[in-house]
This record gives sequence, C-alpha cells and structure tokens, in this order.
Amino acid sequence: MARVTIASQMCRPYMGTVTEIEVDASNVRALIRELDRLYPGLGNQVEESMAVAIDGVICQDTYLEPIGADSEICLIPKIAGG
Amino acid sequence: MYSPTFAAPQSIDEAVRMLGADGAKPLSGGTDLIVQLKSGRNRPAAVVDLKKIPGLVGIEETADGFVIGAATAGAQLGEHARLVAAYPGIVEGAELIGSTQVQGRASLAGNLCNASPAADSVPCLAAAGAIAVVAGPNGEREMKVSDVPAGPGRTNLAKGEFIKSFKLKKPAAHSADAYLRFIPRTEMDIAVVGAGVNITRDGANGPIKSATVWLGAVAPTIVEVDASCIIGTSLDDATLAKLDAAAQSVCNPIDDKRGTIEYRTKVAGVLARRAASIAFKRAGER
Amino acid sequence: MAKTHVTATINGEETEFLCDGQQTMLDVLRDEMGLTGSKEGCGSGDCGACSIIVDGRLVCSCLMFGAEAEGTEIMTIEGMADGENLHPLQQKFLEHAALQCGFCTPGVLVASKALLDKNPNPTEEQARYWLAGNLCRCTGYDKIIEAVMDAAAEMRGE
Amino acid sequence: MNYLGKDVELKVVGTRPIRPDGVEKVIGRAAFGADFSVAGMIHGKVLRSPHAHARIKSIDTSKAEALKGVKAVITANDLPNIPSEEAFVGEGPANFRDMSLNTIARDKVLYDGHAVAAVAATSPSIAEEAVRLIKVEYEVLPNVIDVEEAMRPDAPVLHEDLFTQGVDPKPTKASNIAKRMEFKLGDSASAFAKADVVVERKYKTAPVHQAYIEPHACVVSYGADGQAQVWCSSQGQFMVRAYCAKLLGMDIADIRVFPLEIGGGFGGKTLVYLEPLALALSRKSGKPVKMTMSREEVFRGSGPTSGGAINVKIGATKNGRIVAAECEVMLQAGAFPGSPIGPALMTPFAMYDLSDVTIWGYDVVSNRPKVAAYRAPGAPVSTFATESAVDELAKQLGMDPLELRLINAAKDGTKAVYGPTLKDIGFVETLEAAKSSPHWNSPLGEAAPGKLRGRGIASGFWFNIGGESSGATYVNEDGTITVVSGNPDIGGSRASMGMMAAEVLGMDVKDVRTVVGDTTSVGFSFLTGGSRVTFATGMAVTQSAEMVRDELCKRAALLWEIPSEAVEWKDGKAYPAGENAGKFDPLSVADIAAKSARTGGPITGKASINAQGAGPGYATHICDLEVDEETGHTTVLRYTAIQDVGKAIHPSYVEGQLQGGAVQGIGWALNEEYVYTKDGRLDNAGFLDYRIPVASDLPMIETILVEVPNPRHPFGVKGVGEPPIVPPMAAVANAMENATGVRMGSLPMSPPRIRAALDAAKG
Repeated sequence: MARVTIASQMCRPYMGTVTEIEVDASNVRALIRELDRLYPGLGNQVEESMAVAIDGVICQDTYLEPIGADSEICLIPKIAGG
Repeated sequence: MYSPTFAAPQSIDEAVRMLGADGAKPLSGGTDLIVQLKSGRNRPAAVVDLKKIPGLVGIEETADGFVIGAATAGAQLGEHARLVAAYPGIVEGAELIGSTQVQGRASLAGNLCNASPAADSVPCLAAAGAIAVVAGPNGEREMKVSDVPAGPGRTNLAKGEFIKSFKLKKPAAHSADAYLRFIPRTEMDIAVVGAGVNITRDGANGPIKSATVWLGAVAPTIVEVDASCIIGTSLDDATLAKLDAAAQSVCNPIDDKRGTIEYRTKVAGVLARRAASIAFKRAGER
Repeated sequence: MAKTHVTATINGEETEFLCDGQQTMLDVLRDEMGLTGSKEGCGSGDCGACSIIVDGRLVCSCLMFGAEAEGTEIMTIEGMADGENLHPLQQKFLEHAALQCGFCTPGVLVASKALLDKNPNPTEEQARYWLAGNLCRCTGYDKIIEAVMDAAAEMRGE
Repeated sequence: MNYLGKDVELKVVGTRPIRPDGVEKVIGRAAFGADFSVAGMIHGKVLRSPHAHARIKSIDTSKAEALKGVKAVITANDLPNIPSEEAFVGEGPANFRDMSLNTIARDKVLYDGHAVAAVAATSPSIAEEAVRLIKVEYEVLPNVIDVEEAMRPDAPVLHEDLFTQGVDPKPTKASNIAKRMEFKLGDSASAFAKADVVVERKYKTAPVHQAYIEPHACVVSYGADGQAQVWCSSQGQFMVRAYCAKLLGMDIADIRVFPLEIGGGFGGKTLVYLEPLALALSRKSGKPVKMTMSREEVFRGSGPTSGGAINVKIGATKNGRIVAAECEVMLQAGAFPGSPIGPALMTPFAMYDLSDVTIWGYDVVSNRPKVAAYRAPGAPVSTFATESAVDELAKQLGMDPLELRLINAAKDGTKAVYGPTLKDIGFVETLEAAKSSPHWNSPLGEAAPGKLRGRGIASGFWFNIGGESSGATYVNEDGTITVVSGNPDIGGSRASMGMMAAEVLGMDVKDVRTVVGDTTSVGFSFLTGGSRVTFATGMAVTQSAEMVRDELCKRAALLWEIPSEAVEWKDGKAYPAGENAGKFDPLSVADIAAKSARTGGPITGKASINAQGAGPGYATHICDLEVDEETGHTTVLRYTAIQDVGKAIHPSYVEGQLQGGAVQGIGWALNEEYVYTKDGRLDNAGFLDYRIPVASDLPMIETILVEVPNPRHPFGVKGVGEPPIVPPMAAVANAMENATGVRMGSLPMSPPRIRAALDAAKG
C-alpha cells in the first residue's frame, strides 16, 4: 500500500482533518479513482488542481506515472513558473 | 491628426520670426521635447530646430572667457579641453545628463529651459555667474542663468525668446568649480539632489576668498546657499558642518518617487560639503 | 500637414525620405525604411535599444526627429557588418554568448562600436559607464562587458 | 536512454558553440514582435483607465469612430462575456473570466492602466488620436493598493463575489482575500520550546516588474471565414492560441500562431494582453491589425509580480539546529485572484531539514495590475524573509551563516515542508562550493572612509517543472539535420536543443539547425517557463533524435542487406556491428539520406511527451557590498552565484541565466518598486524611475555550476532559469546587515530607506 500524505489544507473540504492515508494504486489514475472513492470529490480536486509527488518526484497532469507498492505519495498544489 | 511643422532656420532673425508664432517651440537636443511631444504632454504646433544657426553649436574661447552656443551638447563640452580645465564642474554637470546617447544631444539651453529643478548643468552655471544671451522679438538681452528658471517647467523668458549662447568669464586665479549629484543608481537617473560649488582661494595654499554654492532638486528652482560661513577658511570639519547646515536650511523639497523631504535635505548638506571639498582642492591646484 | 523631404546617408547609401513633424528618426528607420534592427524599448531615451551613430556621435534615434537627419551620415546596426564579414564586436558577442533574447543587442553593439571608435582601449569601468544607457534585462551585463573588452583587444591587435 | 554514465563520452553537450540564431540577432535582422508587418495592416491602440478603481457608467465611441482613418473601435461588448471558470494557467490557478476582464474591463476598472477600449486605424497616430476621442464616464470608487490594507475588514472590496477559499466555515461576506493556504509539518507551536534562540521579524517586499526590454507586440489577421493568424512575441505560441480561442470564443483549429523572436519575458509573457484585442479589431475591421505597447503601457497594463508582507519566526538550539519555524505570507495578486501563494509557501524552507514548521498565507487582490509570473513566482518574496531570518539567527548564535545552513541543509531523504521526500538534490553541494569558492575565501577588504563594507550569503530553492513538450528531428536530403522545437527561444534554447540532437546523432553541431515551430508545424508544447524547456523539450528533442538514429541504422541495414541489429551508430556514422555483420564502409548521415527515397522515404523523428520528474534547483549566492553612510547608496562590489544545474548543456547560456537572474534580484533588492500616488496612479511607469540595474551599477557576476545530474533526464538536466532570482534579495540584505549592523526588513533597500535606518540606529 502506498502512503499518501497531504501537507497543505487543500484537501480539507474532502478529508477533514485526515492528512495521511494508505491507498492501493499502481498508477496515478488508480490513485485518483481510489481517492475519490474514499473521499468523494477529492479525485477531481487532485486531477484538476494538484500535483502528485511520487517518491519525491513531482508529477503533474499524468495518469500513467507508476506508483510502487511502498511509494510515498504527496498531494501538493500544481507548480507553474516564470 | 497631430503633426507639428518642422523648420531649421539658418539665422537668428529667421528663428525669432518663427518662434513668434503661437505654439512654436525651439528644439536643440530634443531629449526632453521629443519625449514630451510623444507622450502628449507638450504638443507644439511648430518645432524650430536651432542647431543650423551659426554659433548655436560650438564653443568659442574669447579674451574674456568662453561663449558656448546654446544648443551645444554635453559631450561636446567634455571634448573641449580648455573648457574642462577652466570649468570642470560645469562640464561634469552637463556630462551627467542621461546616457552617453543623451549626452550626444542634450544641450545646456535645453537643460536650463526645460526648467526642471533637478537639471544637472544648472547649479554650476549659476555658481560660475554664467550669463545667458537671449534672443527675441525685441532684440538681444542678457540674463543671469540663475534668473532663467521660474518654477518647475516654467522660465522667465518672454514669448518668442530663446537662449542663443552662454557667456562664462575667464576663471579667476586659484578658482575652480565642482558638481555632485545624488542618484540611486550610478547613471541614468534624475538627480535627487545636486550641488554646484565655485570657489576662489587666496593663493594656491590659501583660504577661501570667495565661494558660491547652488543646490538643485531641493526647491522649485535651483537655490543658493549662503556660503559666507566658509569664506576665510580652509574647510576644516567644523566649517564643513556649518556649510552642511547652511545648505540644509535653504532646502524646500518635495516628497516624491525619487526621494523624501528628509532625505533630500540631509543629502543636500552632504553634497554641498563634498562638492566644496573637491572645488577647494581643485582651486589649490591652479 | 506637408511632409519634410530629407536626404541623408544611411549605412553608406544616399537615401531620401519624407517624414512628418512628429516622426522620430527611429520611426523613419523602422516604418519608412524597413530597418527594424533599431528597437523601441522605451521611446524616451532610457533604454538605448534604438542607438544609432549620427555624424560620428552615438544617439538614441527615438530622441531625434527624422527631419533633423538632413545632410547627416547615419550608421545603424544594419550597417555594422562589412558585407558578410561581421564586425569584431558582433563576432565576439556570439562567441561570448553576450546575448540571450537579443532585443537589446543591436543597440548595445552600436553603442559599443561608438565606444571603441572613440577609445580603442577602454577600462572595464569606462565600458560599463559608456554602456549605462543600454539596458539589458537578460545577461546581467557580464558577458556583454567580456565581449566588448575582448573585441577591443582583438581590434588593437593583441 | 540516458547519457549520464561515466563511460559515456559527451562530445557536444557541455561545449560552447555559437547559437544557430546568433548572426541574425547581431546584424539586426531577427524579427521581434514589433518588427513584423503584413500587407494592408492597420494599427491598434488601447484606451486605458486613469483610475485605480471605478465603475464604468458609459463609453461613447462615436467621435472616435467618426475620425477619418478609423476602421474599428471595440469595447468589452465586442468580446464574449465569459462565465467564471477555474483553470490552471500561467502563474497558477486562475479564471478565464478574470483573464477576459483583465484584457478589457467590462463594468469596472480595477487598476490604473486597465484597458477599457481599443481602436484600429490606418496609422498609429490616427489610432492614438481616436483613443483620445473616446469618452468614458466613470464613477470613481475608493481604492486600495497595499496588501495589508486590502486585507482589512473595512477595505474597499474589488469583487462582490469574492469569498475567501480555504477557511472554515466559508465566509458569507465578500473580501479581498481570495484564498488562505497552509502547510504544516510536525508541530511548530510546541517545538519552539526546544529553541535556545528565537528570531521573529516582519518583512515587506515591493511588487517589481519583469521589465523585459521588448514591449508586447503582435500582428493579427482575422479572415472572413473565421480563421485567424497571429504573429507575436510570447513565451508560448500554444498558450497564445489557447487563450485567444477561449477569450474570443473561437475554435483552436481556427487560430494559427507564429512565434516571433521574444525580447525577454521572465514570466511576463505567459499571458495574452494585446492579442485578443487585436483579434477583435481585425474581425470588426476586416483588416490585419498590428498592436504594440508603449513602455508606459507595459508598466501600467502588464503583470508585475507580487509584493508581499511576511512574518517569520524561527528558533534554533545553541548548536545551530533549527527546531521550529513559522511563516505567514500575505501576497498581492493584483486586481484578480491568483498570486503565486502556493509556491511562496512551499519554497522558503525547502533548503532545510526541518521537522516542525507551519507556513500559511493569503492570496489578496488590490487595485494593481493582475500579477504575472516572474522567475520562480512567489519564492523570492518569502525566501527574502526566511533567509534574512536565518542570517539573523546565525548572528544571534554567533555562528558562521554558511555553517548554520550546512548544519540544517536538506539532503536526499529529507522530507520537505510541503510534503515529498527530496531526492537527487544538490543543495549541500552548492554550500560546499560556496565554502571553497575564491569569493568566500578572500578578505572583504577595507572600506573607503565614510563607507561600510559587508558580505552576505543566502540560498534558495525552486521546483522546476516538466510538462507537455514536442520536438522533431528531420534528416534533410543532404544529410544535414533540422530540429524543430515547440518552445520560443528566450535565452539560447535553439542552441541547447540542437546540441542534444547532435550529441545523440554523433554529428557536428553546425550540421544541426534548430528552429521554433508555429502551432501547426510541431506538436503542442506548454509554454517556455518554469525552467522547463531544456529539461522537457530537450527530452522530446532527444527522443526524436534517437528515433532518427535508430531509423538511420535501419536504413543502413537495408542498404547493406543485413539485419538492423547488426548495425551500430558511432560518431555520426553507421558501422557493421562486429566482424560477423559483414565488411562494409561506414555510412554517414549524408550517405543514408541520399538513398532515403529508395529505402522507404524521408527520415523523421517526432516526439510529443509529458515530461515528469524535473529535478529541483538549489542556489547559494554570496554578495559583497559597500554602503555610503551619508547617502545610503549601495555599491555591489563582488557577487558569486552558485547553483546545482544538473548538467549544463551549453555552459555559457547556463551561466547567463545565473548572472541575469542574480542581477534582476539585485535590482529587486536595491531599487525596483512600483510607486503609487495617493489616488492610486502608478507614478513611475518608465525606465527612468523604474530603476533596473545598469551596466555601471555592477561588478562581474561570478558563477559556479554544480552538476548533480537529474536521473530522469537523458543528459541529467535540471531547470536553471528560476533558482537564481531566489537568493539575491536576502544575500544583499544580509551583506547590508553585515556592513551596517542594521537589518533591512523592507524592499527595496533604496538610499532614502538605508539612510533613515542608519540614522534611526544611531538614535
């Protein structure tokens, strides 16, 4: 099971005070689906407004990035730049 | 659609006639006029380029001193070795106006008649007692440079009048001038404060015999500092402190994007002191 | 309003043009002659991107009326290279990566040429002060100064 | 594949060839936004609001329309009224309705310079005259400029429908606070008890403009069939296409955008301003329309970056371990929500290994132009505060500030405040490089009389991004190569793209020419920004070159009539792989290209990817300066920028990014700011009084490139453009404190402020 942590309050409307959960997902798409099943609406929030850091590597706008069995997942705001 | 006429008269008379028309403006370096025209702040009906008039550009050394054509650019002043030797402060001021590019065009008359209190070339011209020769519908007249500005953007020239040349006396023995200005960067800014000092010493190693100090950018026009406190001295620290105070006492600046009242006042004192020290040292070297 | 007829030598060619009273030399170069190498970054003489050399003197073409060009000899960036042979400054700018976006580059090159015409052996400080009216936002000026100093050395035959 | 191993000998990557677009740029022939023309075009100009905040009661365009030569006049009514729709654009989360209203005001003007109407006429001066003839009746409203004032409950409210997000319960009263955001690691409140020393201070930064030298410009041609062409200078031709389609209600396929050369952007050209107006004018007039901004319009009407107010509290033990930190960031968004508050919160502590941190902040609207991205958006503001605080902490602890940073430095395995566990980072390496640098090891030298000297150090972090990118590699008939990049080249990326392709193909870089494609000649690419091009587009180009290399081997195999596995590619030629493959003379690209028709047709590689795994960038800067005690004037004497760049493809252009970023930061630190009059008008909308550094202000900027490769990129690239603007403000402030003993908490550290602070310290 991958461990999902959220350092920001962006997921609070969906998750309340929960900031850490375990999720069974082999890629980002499965993760989004699973998050939405656990916390309805969160999947869309993650898909539209957030980036997913998998073992320290920030991934944005991708379904296909693989997630390992023991991966560390962080949900963070999307990053742009200048 | 706005479009001014353009003319480049070949004589003073022709220029006087053209500038007598409503909305006509004289052009020398154009570094202020063109910016104002493009931004719509100043929309002359006619632009009269004075640079083709003989004598309007160039420096002549005479028995009495120098005659500088009104439209002479700062860079040309800097290239005139005799003028630089005689009036290093005036040249410093003129050569500080804008960039290298601007110095190739900006003129003494333009700097004076644009009537910005921060004009860099004006304090030292005033300190040297420079005379502006003014041409106009009623013939020529002479004015002290310090009498030309009337307030920000305004001069005491009458309608149709323009400056033809500047006259500088031959400097007295053991006299020299210096100009310092403060800007936030090292180049390209408008002076936050400017100080022009002209000093005559009583012999190469002697004390100060006479002194004139003018400040820029601390009042609606340049202002003169009462420099009597430094006469007879060799600018020891106590004297410099008095000059600093005298300079601060004549300041009547504004708060704006370039500086605060408090800052301008303090820095006016600092620059008066520093410029006086430079002029004093230079005066001793000749 | 009647336009002024002007004859000037631009990059070695005798050129005639008509301009109205509010057109600057920069407007004339860009809009009438298609010489768009001189750039308008500010229109107020503060950025130097429109630098040209008029009768041997460096000026901002945005601060000169087109009508003032009568009888003058003008060099713009388009006249800096000798045919297909780049001026040493142009070559050194390429070698030193002295440009990033390249927008200020024509003005900086023209200004640098004016510097070396006047002073073939400038100090770094002299070069920096001479070029203070040419704003560059990309490079931090470091590689520009390196390139100017290197070109000066090469032109002196060092 | 990647080219990172010690056994891989790189022949092109890491060298310094002349950029392929160089000559055009030094002879003045390169076409930037305003240099482009099409036959029959007319000229557009914008009418802008003179008020900071006002309701538009009426707009009378009749006199302008009647002026001879005027071909079209538009107001907001000529563009679709777009409903509110959240989207992720440019700087970050935004809203297309807001983007539309920022392009041209509908009911209210929200800042001095806000576009209200636009005119197209047969000449620029007629258009200007026509703009003057438009009569707008305003009801002037109270305005608010400062971020903290905008947050007050009694502040004038810009948007009646703006309710703070991220607070519980959701507010029922509209305010200027668009969003609250918070990141939390551990428990900072109780961890302060472990601290022996705590520093706490308030900081403030002024909004600054990207100040690219090229003003925005475009030419637009809208056809009667609804198809349009746009030629413009921007950070992304696909961005321009997408936003124009959205704001005009057009199909994307009906817009073709040709990227012209871009004269600097730094984030400020990641949005559209003129293009939608030009499209509307072109549609209405039936003629191509050219629009250019004046410098004044650039300052008044295009995005500066946010200014902010920051409260920092940070505590450490006697031995220098930081045990707790808290930071509050109030960030200006300008007239519409969307300041870079997220990154402003995620970055300032990312250099350190901390266990108990709380950082929160607010996205706040006020009557200023809507902010646009500017190099590492958000990070410089908050990092100025935290890196100043770290310096103050070092002083109170009696420690060397570099050592304090080393003690607390983030390493691989450190859990960042914003969540992820960091890996493949090179922060410690930048500190070690600083420690052994010539600069750090030279004496500061004696100050001249009346002057004070000091040295400061500061660090910074930026994520860097990847994203969607396309690249193509074409083998030409003579064996030369054309590479097409999907990203405008702001600072030499044509060179780096061509170099990566040349490396893959084993060719001389002179035989590889890179061009930037228009929106129909290369696949979609996200814009040039986020320090992503050499990373993401470089990855796409590398993949496309690899396809070409594989195809070249295949074609050689066909020519030799051997299996393609029996061909190997070496130094730009196909060789039989080993004795058993047969004896053949090697085939060059030209040899294979000459026969390509006979072996299956043109040889082309195209890659369109969504690059993930951009490696984060860390930078450490050292600044020596001298302050004139009496005037408060600062001279930067020496400056060194050190950065982990992953791998420098073209080291000169990488150094250039470090130098340019550092100097922009020096300007931000010392002189740059937006100055407003009491009635909310911008008072310094020009390069005369918006004071960016000039050549004579600066020393040479020394650079040290640290290379800790990014394993996710074929050549190890990490983004380099943004990190160098993060440390300078604190590096300068720390040097200032070292020189004067005075801690400057407000930017810019302009001479009047310094003199006042020195006077206050003397009492």
